[in-house]
Amino acid sequence: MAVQDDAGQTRSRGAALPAFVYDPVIRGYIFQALMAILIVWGAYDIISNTIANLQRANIASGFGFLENRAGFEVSQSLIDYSSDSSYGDAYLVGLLNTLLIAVLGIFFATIVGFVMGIARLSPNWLLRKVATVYVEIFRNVPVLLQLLFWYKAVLALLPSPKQGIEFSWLGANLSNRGLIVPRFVPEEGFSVVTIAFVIAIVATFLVARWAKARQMATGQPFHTFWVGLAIIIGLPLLAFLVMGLPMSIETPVLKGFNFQGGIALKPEFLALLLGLTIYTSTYIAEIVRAGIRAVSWGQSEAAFALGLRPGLTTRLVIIPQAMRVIIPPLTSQYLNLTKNSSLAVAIGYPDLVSVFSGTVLNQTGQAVEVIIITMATYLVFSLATATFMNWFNSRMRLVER
Amino acid sequence: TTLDDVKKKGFVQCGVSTGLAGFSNPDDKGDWTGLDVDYCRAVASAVFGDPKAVKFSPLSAKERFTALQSGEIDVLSRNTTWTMSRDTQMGIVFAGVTYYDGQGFMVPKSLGVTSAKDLDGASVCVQQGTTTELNLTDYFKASGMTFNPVVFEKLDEVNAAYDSGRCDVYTTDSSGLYAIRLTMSNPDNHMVLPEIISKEPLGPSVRQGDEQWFAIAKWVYYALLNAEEMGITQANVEEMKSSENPNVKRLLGVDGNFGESIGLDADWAVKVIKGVGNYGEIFERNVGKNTPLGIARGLNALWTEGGLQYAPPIR
Amino acid sequence: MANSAISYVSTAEIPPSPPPGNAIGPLAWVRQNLFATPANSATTIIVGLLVAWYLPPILNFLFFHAVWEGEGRDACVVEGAGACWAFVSAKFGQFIYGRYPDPERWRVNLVFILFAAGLIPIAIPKVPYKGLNAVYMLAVFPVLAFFLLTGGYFGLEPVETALWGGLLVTLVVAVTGIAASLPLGILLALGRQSKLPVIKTASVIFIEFWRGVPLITVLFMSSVMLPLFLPPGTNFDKLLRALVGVALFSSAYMAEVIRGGLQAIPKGQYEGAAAMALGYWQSMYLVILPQALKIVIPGIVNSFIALFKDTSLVLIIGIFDLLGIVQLNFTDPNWSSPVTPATGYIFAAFVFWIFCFSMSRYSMFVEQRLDTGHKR
Amino acid sequence: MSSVASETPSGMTISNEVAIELIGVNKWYGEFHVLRDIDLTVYRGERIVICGPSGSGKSTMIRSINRLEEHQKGKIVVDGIELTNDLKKIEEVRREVGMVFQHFNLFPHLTILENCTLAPIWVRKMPKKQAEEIAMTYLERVRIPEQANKYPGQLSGGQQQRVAIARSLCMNPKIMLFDEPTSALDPEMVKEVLDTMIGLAEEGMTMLCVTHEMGFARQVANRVIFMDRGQIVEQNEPNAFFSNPQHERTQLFLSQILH
Amino acid sequence: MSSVASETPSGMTISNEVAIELIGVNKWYGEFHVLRDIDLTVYRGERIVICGPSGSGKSTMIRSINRLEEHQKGKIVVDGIELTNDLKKIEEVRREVGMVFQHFNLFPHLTILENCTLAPIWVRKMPKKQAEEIAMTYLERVRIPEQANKYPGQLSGGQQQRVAIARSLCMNPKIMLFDEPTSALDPEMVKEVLDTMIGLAEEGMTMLCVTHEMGFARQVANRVIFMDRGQIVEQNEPNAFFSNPQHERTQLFLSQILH
Ligand SMILES: Nc1ncnc2c1ncn2[C@@H]1O[C@H](COP(=O)(O)OP(=O)(O)OP(=O)(O)O)[C@@H](O)[C@H]1O
Ligand SMILES: Nc1ncnc2c1ncn2[C@@H]1O[C@H](COP(=O)(O)OP(=O)(O)OP(=O)(O)O)[C@@H](O)[C@H]1O
Ligand SMILES: [Mg+2]
Ligand SMILES: [Mg+2]
Repeated sequence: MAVQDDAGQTRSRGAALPAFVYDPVIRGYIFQALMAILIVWGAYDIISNTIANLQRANIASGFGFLENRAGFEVSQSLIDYSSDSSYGDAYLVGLLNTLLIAVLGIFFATIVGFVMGIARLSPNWLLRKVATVYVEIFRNVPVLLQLLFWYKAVLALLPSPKQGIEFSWLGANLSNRGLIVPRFVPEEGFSVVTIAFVIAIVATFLVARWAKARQMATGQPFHTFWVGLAIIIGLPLLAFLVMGLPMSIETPVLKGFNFQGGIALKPEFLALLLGLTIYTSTYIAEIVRAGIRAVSWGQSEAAFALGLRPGLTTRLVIIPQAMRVIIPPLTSQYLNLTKNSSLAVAIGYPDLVSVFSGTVLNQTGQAVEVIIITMATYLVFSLATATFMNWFNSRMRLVER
Repeated sequence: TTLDDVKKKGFVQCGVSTGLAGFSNPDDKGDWTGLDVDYCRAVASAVFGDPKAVKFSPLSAKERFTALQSGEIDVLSRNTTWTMSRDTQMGIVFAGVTYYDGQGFMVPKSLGVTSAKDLDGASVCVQQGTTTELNLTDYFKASGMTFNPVVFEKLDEVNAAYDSGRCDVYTTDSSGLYAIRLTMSNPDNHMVLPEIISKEPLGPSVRQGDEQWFAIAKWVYYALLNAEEMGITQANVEEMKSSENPNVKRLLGVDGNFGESIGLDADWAVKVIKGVGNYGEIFERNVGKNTPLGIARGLNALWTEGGLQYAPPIR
Repeated sequence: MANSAISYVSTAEIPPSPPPGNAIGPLAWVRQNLFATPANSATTIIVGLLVAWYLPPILNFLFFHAVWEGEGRDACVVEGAGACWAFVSAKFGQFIYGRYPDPERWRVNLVFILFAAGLIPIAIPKVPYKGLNAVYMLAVFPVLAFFLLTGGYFGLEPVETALWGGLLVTLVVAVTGIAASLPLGILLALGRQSKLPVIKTASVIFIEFWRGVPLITVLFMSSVMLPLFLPPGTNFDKLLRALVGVALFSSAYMAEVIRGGLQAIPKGQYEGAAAMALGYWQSMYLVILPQALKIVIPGIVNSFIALFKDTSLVLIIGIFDLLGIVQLNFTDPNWSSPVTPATGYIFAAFVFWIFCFSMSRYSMFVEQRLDTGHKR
Repeated sequence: MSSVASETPSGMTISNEVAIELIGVNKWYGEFHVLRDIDLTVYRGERIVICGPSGSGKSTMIRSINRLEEHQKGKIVVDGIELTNDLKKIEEVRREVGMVFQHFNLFPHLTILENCTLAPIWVRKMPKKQAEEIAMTYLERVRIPEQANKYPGQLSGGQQQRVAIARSLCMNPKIMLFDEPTSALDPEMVKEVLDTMIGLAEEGMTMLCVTHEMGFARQVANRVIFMDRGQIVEQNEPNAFFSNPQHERTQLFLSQILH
Repeated sequence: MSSVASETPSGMTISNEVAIELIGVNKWYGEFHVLRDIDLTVYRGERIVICGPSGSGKSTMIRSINRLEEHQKGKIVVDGIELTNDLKKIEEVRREVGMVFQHFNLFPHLTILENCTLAPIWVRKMPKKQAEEIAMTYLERVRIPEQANKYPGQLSGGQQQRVAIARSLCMNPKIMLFDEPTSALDPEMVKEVLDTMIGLAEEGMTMLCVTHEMGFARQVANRVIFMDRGQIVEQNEPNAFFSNPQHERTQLFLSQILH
């Protein structure tokens, strides 16, 4: 790039300044040195102030508190946790809850987003308009508001567990305590079903490879998708039947005030999942739409001119190119979803921010350490995402001269 | 020093809650009222002779300690429980106990529960990061019961969640329970269970390291108690100046200048009592029998009347 | 040697004629857009059924069964009641001004009017004096608005920021964030493009840090930690602290948007400017930035929209923006009913939506209209 | 118009079998009348060059021959198949007609070889190996077999355009359409592409080519068509066309282009 | 190399004052050696055409004359000023040297008039009014004064390139550099730009022009330079250069370009 690097070029004409002032290299060094001094001085000021403030106020500092007993309970935890666990464990609980909501949110938002994005390009006017309305409504309303809406205006209106809405065919119950669903308890022999499932996946993979090889060899195409689907569903089902239904269902029962047994999807969790999924899906829809449109019409025309049908053109020419455009912004939406999951604090879902920057911060009073750890955690997420994106971009970049 | 700073800016900056009836709550006009608020007004009266020379910062549970540590507020008077760790590790000191409280439970009457012992398996609404949250855990653990916490950062949110039926039980300091019950859509449907599961001495706190300001905070509180003990009220404080009782004389600065030693005028206590009345008056005005909260003095009665409120003498 | 067999010269020009009837008109439109192929027809029918199924209950809730008038909750606690609009109209003042004292609200209105008076002409491309207008918006208006809103001078009653609320706070946070993030963002973007390693690294770290953390932790930091960073005794307003957090946060996003614009400027423009003996700052100011900013107007407006939506997060640190104040009023026993939260949220959503949607439409309009550069 | 087999200067033969026939073809973009009553018969083996000012409808006309554009009135018959909405027929026509675009439109995510084998494998259902062999013969013919495993982005414009020609040839088309194949190329690369096209013409391929390369037209075309405002204004055998244009618009156009 | 004042075919005079001098100029892009020991002296009033295959370093050479590229070895002296890192000198040189690019590089956000007045106002510190008057005279000279208030995007390529020339002239340069000024133009527009350049040449402007328009070279150049692989391979007076190229690479190149 011939972008000029002569930063700070002034034009004080005639003034007899020493020659080195006009040398961009020297000028750059001076400018940088000033900047560095400014930064260091600012950082020093902040740090020394903080230390002085902490000392003056006799506030405990350091990360030792992570070892201390937490003393409080958390309503949802993926690992063993009780009030006897340490603050460090509480951090882990929050982190895992954040990751849980992020993974599920990403999964659903991707599906909904792709459907809506493709619908927005549909030749069907009605479908296009419905998708547009969906995107325009949910994109332009703050996600926090949406979370609160689902939590306080929709889920909170559900009846109490005793009068909960039964889905008897599922054995589930929907109440203001959330969605309680039966839990499948595998019994002896269930591992065979799991193995069958793994085998099915491997088999599908092999079939796909065989089909491709056959087509390459003889030119005959093969319906890989349907055959694969049949294998993946059929094989485990078969194993399940053969093993004599090796699974019991733990149905939730109302005991005392609440349901016991089963899996409880708490309203906080449901509201967060719903809100994040809908909000992010609108962004994904736009990304997908833009990605598909970024492939020039000339590409489709060239494929048509070669005699490829629209379906094949999409599969062989459009999608491979669109995905390159879609994936980087898609990853940053995933990151956004993860960051937005911190709004859980507003509706009481025990995510990282709620458990750690909330309860732990209050119980220990060590604001500086707690906030630093929290921010660092999110920074790690975003650095990991950035690393992935760089890797992806360098791998997928169209080869050019 | 804090006192100089306060004098320079012309008001006391006081941290209160974001809204708890009877303790610190903005009324319809936006004026703050309540027991915690009146304590701050008492401090302002002591310094400036004007109970209005105070500004209030509504703080969430999370913000309260840093606000005090950083000097954003001068006094924290926000139904805060005095605990050892707070007194020693967080750079703050408690000036006294303005309200002896204990944690209790509130349930909807329809739940059919009459004792906290029946709460096994319940969902419990509780505010995040409070001693309440810890006591709750300890209590259930000690009683061999389980529970499901539903925690929110802000009091309103906890209230709303309990009111909408998200949880079976509400727990906080029992004074708070009475206050909160009033805000439920139908207060008569809820009852407070008899068990008190913890000691909750609530009191104002100031920053560590400024002995003078700490002394002011302490002695304003003691002045309120002594005044009640001696029968000095907002109404009769001027006449009492001519009282013969040497204790009264010392308190009101007629005899000796005790104010000087803490950087205040001799008649500092007169200003305090004129501004807000004595402890008993404050109590009755904000949370007492004739308020919607209707709380009895109980532990908060003077020691002379079987309670715990006891102030060192001024001499 | 003209080959008469293939030689042909037209003798008359064929005049243009209108297209045949089956290619235009409403019927042709329906055929092309709704029933072009069997699959297309099936989609139309399925989607049509879904719309017919879900739309009426939504409309009933919002309009036909809604409660428009009433003095309290009793009006809304009826069987089958839709949205409780009476609640919104009773609380409307609070939703707009928060607890800003009643007799002083004219000041807020005046600020709104002053803002609109600056914004409307700057938004309409045809109106002249854009430069003066920008000076008004960037220098005059903020000062006027500051004095009007906070008071304490010229005989105006001081109003603490703790009393501000509702749409007022939403707009104050959003507008300040936008106004501060634009210049900061430009500097950061130029810094990130710089060839000087120290400047570049500093810009990159700054940008990536703010973009890497959720806004909510930034707000926590500004409300809980900022006081600890400063020398003892310096403390400033809670709202101001939130503003600092929001401005830093959004400037990082803005920087990335602007960097995109800088990168989109063809190298030739830099060279053209250099060949004409313009210096670095001159070429940036006269040639590169005007184009880069124009290219990224949609991006800038998108970050404005994001910022506007993000203002709602300040409720988490106890500042009552529009959403915060709406929520606060749910606890009013006089109005609490099962439909109150839904009504309040829908109202707030509608206000946010109007702002965000019109901004996004505006950016599309500008994008098309200012596109003099790269199209014939 | 000609309907007999004839001999062109360079000695290529033209049969009197009809390859393409356009009868009264009209097309509108919305209200805009792009093609006005086009009548054109192309015989097998003919090499036709189409020229005319920008916007005159040249591209639109040749694109409607393989139905990249839909005409609204009139009849287009290609290799005996009439173009209607019938997808099967469109596909059949497209298999017989190759097309080369101004901007190459190679698939950037596939290698040169993959570009060439894509259609044979998926449309002609050819085994990969065979498709690759065929592709290599054509790549040799356009003289870039050594680039087979590179990506389009790594090639120069002229090379890319030659790949595009090879890619079309792999489908073994009976007719080739070219839409300004050299106008996006640097001057030094024009020649290599034109040479490739001349080679094709010499083998007797039926070609329609929109171009402003008058040297090419002189050398290989047996007919030059001049279009303006959606009409065929003039057509003639190249020498006559250039030396003695009849219509005043043709004269104006040629004077501009041959400065 | 010629070093005496001479008379060119078209009767334009060349002084023996040196305008530009390149002595042993070398430049590398990373490892790649683009300019190899270039020696060149240009006299005031000379009109030099530079040609050569793509990538031979033509652009690099003329761009280093106004320091759009930095050379790493050797010496470049323009109008008596040696080009070093000194920003002030670079600016001085750029004020004396006008440059016209292949892709015009007009500023699309400014009107034609503003494009022309930008540098005079900001660099020469001229009052706006005066700058506009000057701009209008030059716009008249390139025969598009009526477009002054349009934006570049609204003009044809040929018109844009003429504006680019006018814009350079507004700075009243002593030397003009052209980097393939016509190669991005539609064929119909090349002539108008070349005519403008011929006009300039007739007025005695010192010009360096990279171009493949051999007609132009014949008509106005007094010297044609052929570059290949970063070196000046051959230079000569145009007639001799075209009719009797000496070096085999020149011969090859000319045979390609004049197909
Ligand atoms: N999709 C379209 N919608 C509307 N108008 C179009 C469309 N495609 C082309 N046109 C218009 O139709 C006319 C003929 O276009 P066409 O591309 O056939 O011209 P051309 O002779 O190939 O010109 P060129 O030499 O510039 O390629 C032009 O005026 C063009 O603007
Ligand atoms: N910024 C750069 N970095 C690396 N290599 C470059 C750069 N710019 C040009 N080159 C290489 O330097 C060589 C000479 O480039 P230059 O643009 O001077 O050639 P040219 O003779 O002007 O060619 P053309 O006729 O294509 O414009 C080419 O091989 C080119 O790839
Ligand atoms: Mg065309
Ligand atoms: Mg070049």
